[in-house]
Amino acid sequence: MLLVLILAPFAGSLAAICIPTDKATPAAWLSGGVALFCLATAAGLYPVIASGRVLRHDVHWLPELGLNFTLRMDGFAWMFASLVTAIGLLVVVYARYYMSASDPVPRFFSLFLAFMGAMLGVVLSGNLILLAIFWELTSIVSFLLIGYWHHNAHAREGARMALTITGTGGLCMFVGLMLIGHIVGSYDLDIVLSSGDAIRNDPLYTTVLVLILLGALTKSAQFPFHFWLPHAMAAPTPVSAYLHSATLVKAGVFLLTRLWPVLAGTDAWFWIVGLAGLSTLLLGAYFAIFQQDMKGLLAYSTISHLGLITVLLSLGSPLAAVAAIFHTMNHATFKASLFMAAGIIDHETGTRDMRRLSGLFRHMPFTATLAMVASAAMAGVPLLNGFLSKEMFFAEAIETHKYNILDTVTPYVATLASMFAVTYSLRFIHSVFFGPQPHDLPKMPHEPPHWMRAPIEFLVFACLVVGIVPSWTIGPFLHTAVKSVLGDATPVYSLAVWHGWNLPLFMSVIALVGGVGLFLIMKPYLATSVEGPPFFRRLEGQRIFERVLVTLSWKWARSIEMRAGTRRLQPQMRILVAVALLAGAVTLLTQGFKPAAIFLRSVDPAFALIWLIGMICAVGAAYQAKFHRLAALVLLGGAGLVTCITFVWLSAPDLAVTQLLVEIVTTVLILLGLRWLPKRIEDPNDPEIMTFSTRMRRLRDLAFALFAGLGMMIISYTMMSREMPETISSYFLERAYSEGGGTNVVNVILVDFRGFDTLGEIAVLCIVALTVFALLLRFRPATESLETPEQQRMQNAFDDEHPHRKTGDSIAEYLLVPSVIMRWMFPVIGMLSAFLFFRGHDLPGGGFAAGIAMSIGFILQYMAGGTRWVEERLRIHPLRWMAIGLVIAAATGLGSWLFGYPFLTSHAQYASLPIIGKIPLATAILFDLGVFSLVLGATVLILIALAHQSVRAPRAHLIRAARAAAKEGS
Amino acid sequence: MTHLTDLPVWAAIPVCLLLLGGSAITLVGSIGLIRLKTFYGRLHAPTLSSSAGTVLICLASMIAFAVLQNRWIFHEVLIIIFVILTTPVTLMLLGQSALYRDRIEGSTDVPRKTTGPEPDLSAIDI
Amino acid sequence: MNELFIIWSILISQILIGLAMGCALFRIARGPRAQDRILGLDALYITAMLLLLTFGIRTANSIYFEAALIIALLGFVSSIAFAKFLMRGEVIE
Amino acid sequence: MNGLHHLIVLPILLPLVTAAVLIPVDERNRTTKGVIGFVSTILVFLAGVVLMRAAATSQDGASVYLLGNWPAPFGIVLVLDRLSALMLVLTSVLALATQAFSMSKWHRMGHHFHSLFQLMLAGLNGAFLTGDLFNLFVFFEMMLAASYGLLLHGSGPLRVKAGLHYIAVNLAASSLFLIGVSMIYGATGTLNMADLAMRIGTIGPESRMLMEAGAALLGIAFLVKAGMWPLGFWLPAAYSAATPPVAAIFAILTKVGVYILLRLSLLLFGSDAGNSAGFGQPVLLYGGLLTIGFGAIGVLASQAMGRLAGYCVLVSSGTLMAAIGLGNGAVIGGALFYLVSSTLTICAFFLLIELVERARDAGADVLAVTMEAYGDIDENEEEKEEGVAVPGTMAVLGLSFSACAILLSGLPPLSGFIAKFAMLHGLFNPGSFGGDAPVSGAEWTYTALLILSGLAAMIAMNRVGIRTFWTSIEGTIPRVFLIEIAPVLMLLAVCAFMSLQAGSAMRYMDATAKALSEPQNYIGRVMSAPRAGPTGGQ
Amino acid sequence: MRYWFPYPLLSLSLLALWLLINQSLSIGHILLGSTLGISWAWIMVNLQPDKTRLHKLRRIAVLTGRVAVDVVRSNLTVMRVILGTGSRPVNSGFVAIDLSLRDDNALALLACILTATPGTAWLEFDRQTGVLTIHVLDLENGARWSDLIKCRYEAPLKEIFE
Amino acid sequence: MELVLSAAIGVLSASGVWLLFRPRTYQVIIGLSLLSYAVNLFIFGMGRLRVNAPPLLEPGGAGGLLTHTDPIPQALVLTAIVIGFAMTALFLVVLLASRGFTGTDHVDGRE
Ligand code: NA
Ligand code: NA
Repeated sequence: MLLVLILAPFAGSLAAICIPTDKATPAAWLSGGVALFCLATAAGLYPVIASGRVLRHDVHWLPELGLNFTLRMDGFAWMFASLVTAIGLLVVVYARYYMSASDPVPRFFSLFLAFMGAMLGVVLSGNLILLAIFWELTSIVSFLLIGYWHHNAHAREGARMALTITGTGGLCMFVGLMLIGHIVGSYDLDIVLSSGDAIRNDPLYTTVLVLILLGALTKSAQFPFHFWLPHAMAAPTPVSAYLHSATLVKAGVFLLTRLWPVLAGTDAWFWIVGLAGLSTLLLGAYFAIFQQDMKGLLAYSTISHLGLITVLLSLGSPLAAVAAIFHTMNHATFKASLFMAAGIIDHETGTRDMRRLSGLFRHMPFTATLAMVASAAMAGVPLLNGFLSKEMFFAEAIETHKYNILDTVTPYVATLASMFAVTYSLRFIHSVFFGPQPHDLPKMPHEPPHWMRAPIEFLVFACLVVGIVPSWTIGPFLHTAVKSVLGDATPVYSLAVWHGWNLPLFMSVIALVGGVGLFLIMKPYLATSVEGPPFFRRLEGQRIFERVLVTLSWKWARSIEMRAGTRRLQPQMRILVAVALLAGAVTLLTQGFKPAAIFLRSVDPAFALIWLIGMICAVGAAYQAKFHRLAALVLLGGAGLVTCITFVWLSAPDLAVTQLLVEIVTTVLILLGLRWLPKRIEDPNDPEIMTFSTRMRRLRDLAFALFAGLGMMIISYTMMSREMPETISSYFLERAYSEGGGTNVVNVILVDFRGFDTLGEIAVLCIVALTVFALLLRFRPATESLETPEQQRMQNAFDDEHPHRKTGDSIAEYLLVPSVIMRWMFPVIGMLSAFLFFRGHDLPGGGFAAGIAMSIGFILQYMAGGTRWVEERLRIHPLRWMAIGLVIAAATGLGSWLFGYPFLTSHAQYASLPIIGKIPLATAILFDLGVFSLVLGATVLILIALAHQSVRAPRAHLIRAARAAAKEGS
Repeated sequence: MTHLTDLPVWAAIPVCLLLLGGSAITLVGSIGLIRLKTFYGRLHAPTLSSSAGTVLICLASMIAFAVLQNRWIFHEVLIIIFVILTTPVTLMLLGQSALYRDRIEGSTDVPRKTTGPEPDLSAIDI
Repeated sequence: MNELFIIWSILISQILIGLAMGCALFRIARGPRAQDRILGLDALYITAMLLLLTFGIRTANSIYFEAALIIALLGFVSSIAFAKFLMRGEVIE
Repeated sequence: MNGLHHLIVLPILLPLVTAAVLIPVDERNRTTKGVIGFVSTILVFLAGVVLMRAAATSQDGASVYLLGNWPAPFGIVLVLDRLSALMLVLTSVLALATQAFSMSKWHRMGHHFHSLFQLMLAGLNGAFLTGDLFNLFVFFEMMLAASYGLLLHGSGPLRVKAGLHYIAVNLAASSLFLIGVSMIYGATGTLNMADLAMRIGTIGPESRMLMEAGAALLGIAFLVKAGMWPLGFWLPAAYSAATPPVAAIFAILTKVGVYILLRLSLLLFGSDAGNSAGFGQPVLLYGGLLTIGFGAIGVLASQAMGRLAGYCVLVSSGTLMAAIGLGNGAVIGGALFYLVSSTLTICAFFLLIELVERARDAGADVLAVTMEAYGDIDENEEEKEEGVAVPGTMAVLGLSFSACAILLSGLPPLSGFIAKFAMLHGLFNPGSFGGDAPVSGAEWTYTALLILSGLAAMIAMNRVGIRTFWTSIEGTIPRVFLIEIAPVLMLLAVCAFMSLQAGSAMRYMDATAKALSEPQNYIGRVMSAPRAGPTGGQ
Repeated sequence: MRYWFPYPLLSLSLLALWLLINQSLSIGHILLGSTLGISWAWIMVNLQPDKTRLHKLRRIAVLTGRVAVDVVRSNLTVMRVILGTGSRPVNSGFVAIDLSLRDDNALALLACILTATPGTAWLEFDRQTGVLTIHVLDLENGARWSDLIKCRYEAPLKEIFE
Repeated sequence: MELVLSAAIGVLSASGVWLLFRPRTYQVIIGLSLLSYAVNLFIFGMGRLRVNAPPLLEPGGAGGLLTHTDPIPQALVLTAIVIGFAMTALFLVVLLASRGFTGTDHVDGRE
């Protein structure tokens, strides 16, 4: 049953969203039906609840973490559920007439139902976390409801503020509830409610309390978080009527009451809750007097009444709790009706400004009467429900609970606030319904449709009945609720209009008389004053909030983001290097690292000499890279060559071969790119060079670089000087031949032992080639490099100037002899490539080296003959070669599946052929063929794609020129 | 595993001499890179190492391996052939581009291009 | 005696070649013009190849021959690319 | 050695082969390419699901695939355990969504999109599966290389600029990766992670400190990838510059860094690591906290949604890193849930951003993109006028946006909230529920940052959402293709499903966390994995 | 025959290269080398280098010997120049030579010879006029160089190639 | 040997790192190349240095660490060389594209 009660509104919400935007009536019927259904369900459960039973429904959700979809209904929850559904039903009826057809009404009802569901969820949650979930849901849905008229800036701001404040509070509360779980060991409400002492005695109690109160007080709009509520009045009135009477703001009160048994009774509770409640009570009432907007007045009055309830809860006495629960219900009835009345007036007259409204009694007597009765209830006039709970409040206020100043001032504050309440209630009635005939109202006022008034009638009737015969009407329900909260601590109380001549009554009289008097004094001022109370007008919570929010979440955030982050590359690189240095240094130095001792014995002078050259190359390249790019590239080549010699020297012929080939290709590649980097001329007057800060920056960079170099040197020296640990290499050395079928262990590792690495590595090459290709298709050179290079233009000009020469003769002449040699080199390089490929498994070489070598052969032809010349003669499909290579490599690996072996299992054997003799047949060779094909394709693709830019550039240039011409022409 | 020290004296002497000679010539060639004053002069320097240097050292290698490993295939010949075939390409292109750049800079030390009159080469900077 | 002679002469010739590389480096670093640097690089390549050959003799291992062969056959490619860049402003037209 | 066993290698191989097959296909048949790629991704997804079920049901936790039939620790091994299976499935879910999305028009902005995409999947899956440090480097590079290509997909100044930074930083980081791996090898003599974990306990102090220094450098490479402050400044720029489907799939990229940090810190520096136990945890913790803070501030400070989403990535990363750094097994389970949820959310959000922004300035963006892509050269493809303005588009977009906002800020009832709840629950109740463990300062900070970052996301998303959906003057309804909105909805639906099925999801995550914190099982399985076949019996 | 073996000399040279580089004369390598050599010849057909027939193979040997002698001699000369041990100042300069050789391959060979000979550097060749510009390190007499090259190298090359 | 090589690694790294901090894209690419030399040599060094002990076996034989150098770092370096080459190519093209789009060769795309 409980599940149905919860799910029905959400289901209804989903259904409503599916109704077309312009169909208002079906949506209203749907919502009404759902609300009625829920109400009926709740009502049907009353007998069970009344018998003192607690209904539970458990659905396992996250049992390991103690989060279950547990629904729990006791008397208090029942009371709230009924309130939520009943007032919900009334508001639906009201909204049916209130909402204009031009609005997307189904969306309204959908949100409304969702909100009802969320609120019911809060009320019925039997698990703290579930409660937090529904709690935040109410915040989210209320955000959408308040912002329903989002074309209105006030609505947007109001919605946002409401969400920001209640949402934040909700998150704090969530942590608080989790801490309760930490203390208690369960989130289950039943268990939590029975663990009051454990919670109150826990060292984390204060933290928990503060966090939960942050949630409750923000939701209930308690000072100093109250300011969002008046701004939420930008919502459609049915929303206000619902959210601010029975539901949203009451959620805070609900939570305080719900957890009252476990949290209340301590000094901290008394002070925090009491202070917040008292100040809210007084300030809300005071502010309400000075509102000019009807809904604003009601909003502040709501704040004040919530403060009243909070004060009651703060006191920690069971009787006060009873009063709090009672007032919660009373407030819901009269405040809902008042909001609806205000909405009718707004709806029928087009304004809510009390300065413009007056004398409406003549035009809408029924509404006026109803509003007057409701106001009286709000003011605490006898024979109305508000009076009863207020009397209880006064009675509790004069009781001494704690000996401190707060407790002492409570009766006075209560009386004063009550006086203010009388004043603003009078003001509300008087300025709207009495006085002269209204003039220039946007609409001619008249009574609303009957069904729009019906909900108010019902509620006012309830006020009256409860106020006159409380114990017959509300009594049993209240008792059920109270009993479920207080349990054995339920005090004896009596619901009666007349308790005899006592101090509370005297206080009521003072409040009534004082309130009327105050109103009479202030009437002239209020008739014309501006919105907002004197003294506090400038101290508007909303403005402070906005300013703080903007400062924190925008200005400060941006400045911190700029300071703590950067969008420039250089600082990022510095940070990366600095962090790496720090990481290495801290790790080593904290453990007492000592670099290995320096031995000079094994230094080979020739080797040292070569590296002297290599180091000069490296430093030179670093030095020249800015202004002499070509020189830097040459020097880089020198360093690479020395690296290559090192590999030979130190027993790595494979590396030497590969490094050398890659070196050559890289050089050609960068040269190809250099054509598109316009020249950088050193300017001795460049201010960048001169400034002190630049010098300091360079000095710092130099220091970083030196530290990095030193670090690498020390670590590598230490590592190389140490004994080799027991390594997995010996396995490879032992089995490369017997199981891998090759004598070149490095190659066997590459194509067999760790062939998977190679597969990945060629895939990287493939990816890069594709990327380069794709990027170059959209390449646009800098304008200054668009022109054909100067040399070519000069040489072409030379050819053109001489009658017996054709354009291009110069280059043909220059390349006459070189191109002959380069062309004949093609098959030679091809043979070398084949050689490297075939012997790779046994001796230095392999598919990769072969592929690169072959690509150098191709590039040589391009250099000799030019792009067009080569492509007219040779079919070059690098993309295809790449694809084939990748497929061959993968397929070779997959082949082993056929024999039931894992991917890439290779098979090696020597086949004996007639005449030829034994030849090695290892599947790894096939894999290497794939590597070869891919490497060839990728390298050629990269180089050619870059080379093609030279062919493309003139074309792009032509297009641009043509376009410019067309522009001029038009 | 063989070692160079296994080389008999009759082979060691020519090998060492060839090596020393080849490397000395190479060094002289490289010194030429420093000492020769003009670029065109320097263009000749590397040919020392690419001709005599390479040949001598390759010879040393041939003898050494032939003796040590007792086989008579001289694949070092390939190096000689390749060096002889490829060095001209570089040097030729370098020489030509130097010539070209000198010409457009208006240097009087280089011969004009043999064909036709001079184009207007003012205001050019490379 | 034989050993000492062989070892020393190899070492000396390697140092001589190393010095030759140093001279080439001097030209690369000093310039003054791009063609000088490239010429230096070409010389560096050839001397490096010779060094590898001597290293092969020194270790009596013909495994290192390939590296030398590749320099001999392909080392000129980067020099040509440089030269062509100087000559035509781009490597491949 | 059965067929199921061979399935482990499929998530790597299938995309690889698909990519290869797609390369030579003419770019004019992009749709065909896309469909082939999509089918491959579906198959990978199915394989992932099967593997995940296998991992979830197997008792010993991990199954090991010996590549090339070489025994561990010598050959390369792939290890499938709960964590890697989870990452596989997550990746393919993201891939399905983004790939479908890309087929609306984005794959037309450049060449070889689908090949690069498949290769990135292969790289990602490889990184998740491999049990070898150097192989990890290879797959890391594969993934990175493909991400470079995808980031640059469509070219244009913004992407190229962001790409330059992205590539430069990651190349430097890759150098650190190599240095780190080789130091570890030099100090311990092995590359296999399980073997390494075994050796760490026994090596001498000298080797240990060198190994740790290597691990520290290695860690930095991952931290760069994961975007830890101050190493992650490249991230918002790169992610916001990428085309939407690419940015969306990038949501998983940072998680690779996190995944490896998680894997290695628990495998190598767990309680069995002797003096190395807990190595690097403080860095992860405090760095993670700083990252959350910086990310949250960035979220607040972002005006453009793309950057906002980028900073959300940082927040998510920071949350995970700090969770690992807390060294509390109970938090890890929640963190894994969070990992999945936040990745899905961010992916959906990146996809959504473009649709939403299209609404703000309908037509203009598309035009600009097209102009940029087809500018003045080469392509003359006609932009076909397809797709219709579906009524209710705005509502769907609005709902999706709200869902993203709720997920990102960790508000109930979606999985973002469950994730935070689960992490906090683990934080407050490390041993048993309601245990007496005191909450440390770092844990309080973590809690506060978790909440505050959610709050920041809420405020920022609120600001952006109001600006986009509520302030707009009624303009044209954007043309959104079904193939664009469906992936977003699918991802959000997965999040919703995760919240509904939180129980079973969390059970999986907790079991995963438990397995991670007891690496002996993993090590044992890897080291004793049997070779296949008659000759392999040793 | 010409169709199947477009560049027989090339194929043979490649085979020789293959055998040398593999340091093997096994049948397997001969087969493989021949296959590769012939295949490369087919590929070269596309690049269409000039097909050259060699005549008077004996002249090749003579030329080779001559070049070898010249190389040794010029090596010594250039070494002297570099080390500055010569008695007279070095006088280097450009020499223009009219060549009648037109075959590309022959010209390439000439270039190789001149380059391999230290002290002479091939710079520029104008195809239309047939003027070759070389740079000579030790220029005593331009005409002497011109004659030397024409007689010693160009003439035999013409005989071999044309 | 170790001393020379580690000094070389140090100098290469220092030069590379210095260039990484420079503002011009070309400087960065040269820096990355230098750094990759350093890193490759570093990896190589992790297998310790041996002269004339290449990991090539006699046909039919089995090797060991006594007679042969450690082949694993070599295999790793080979992979690293290939990947480094690919990345250099990629970075080059990206820096060209950046130069083309932004008109400057500054790493941040503006002076
Ligand atoms: Na009035
Ligand atoms: Na010469």
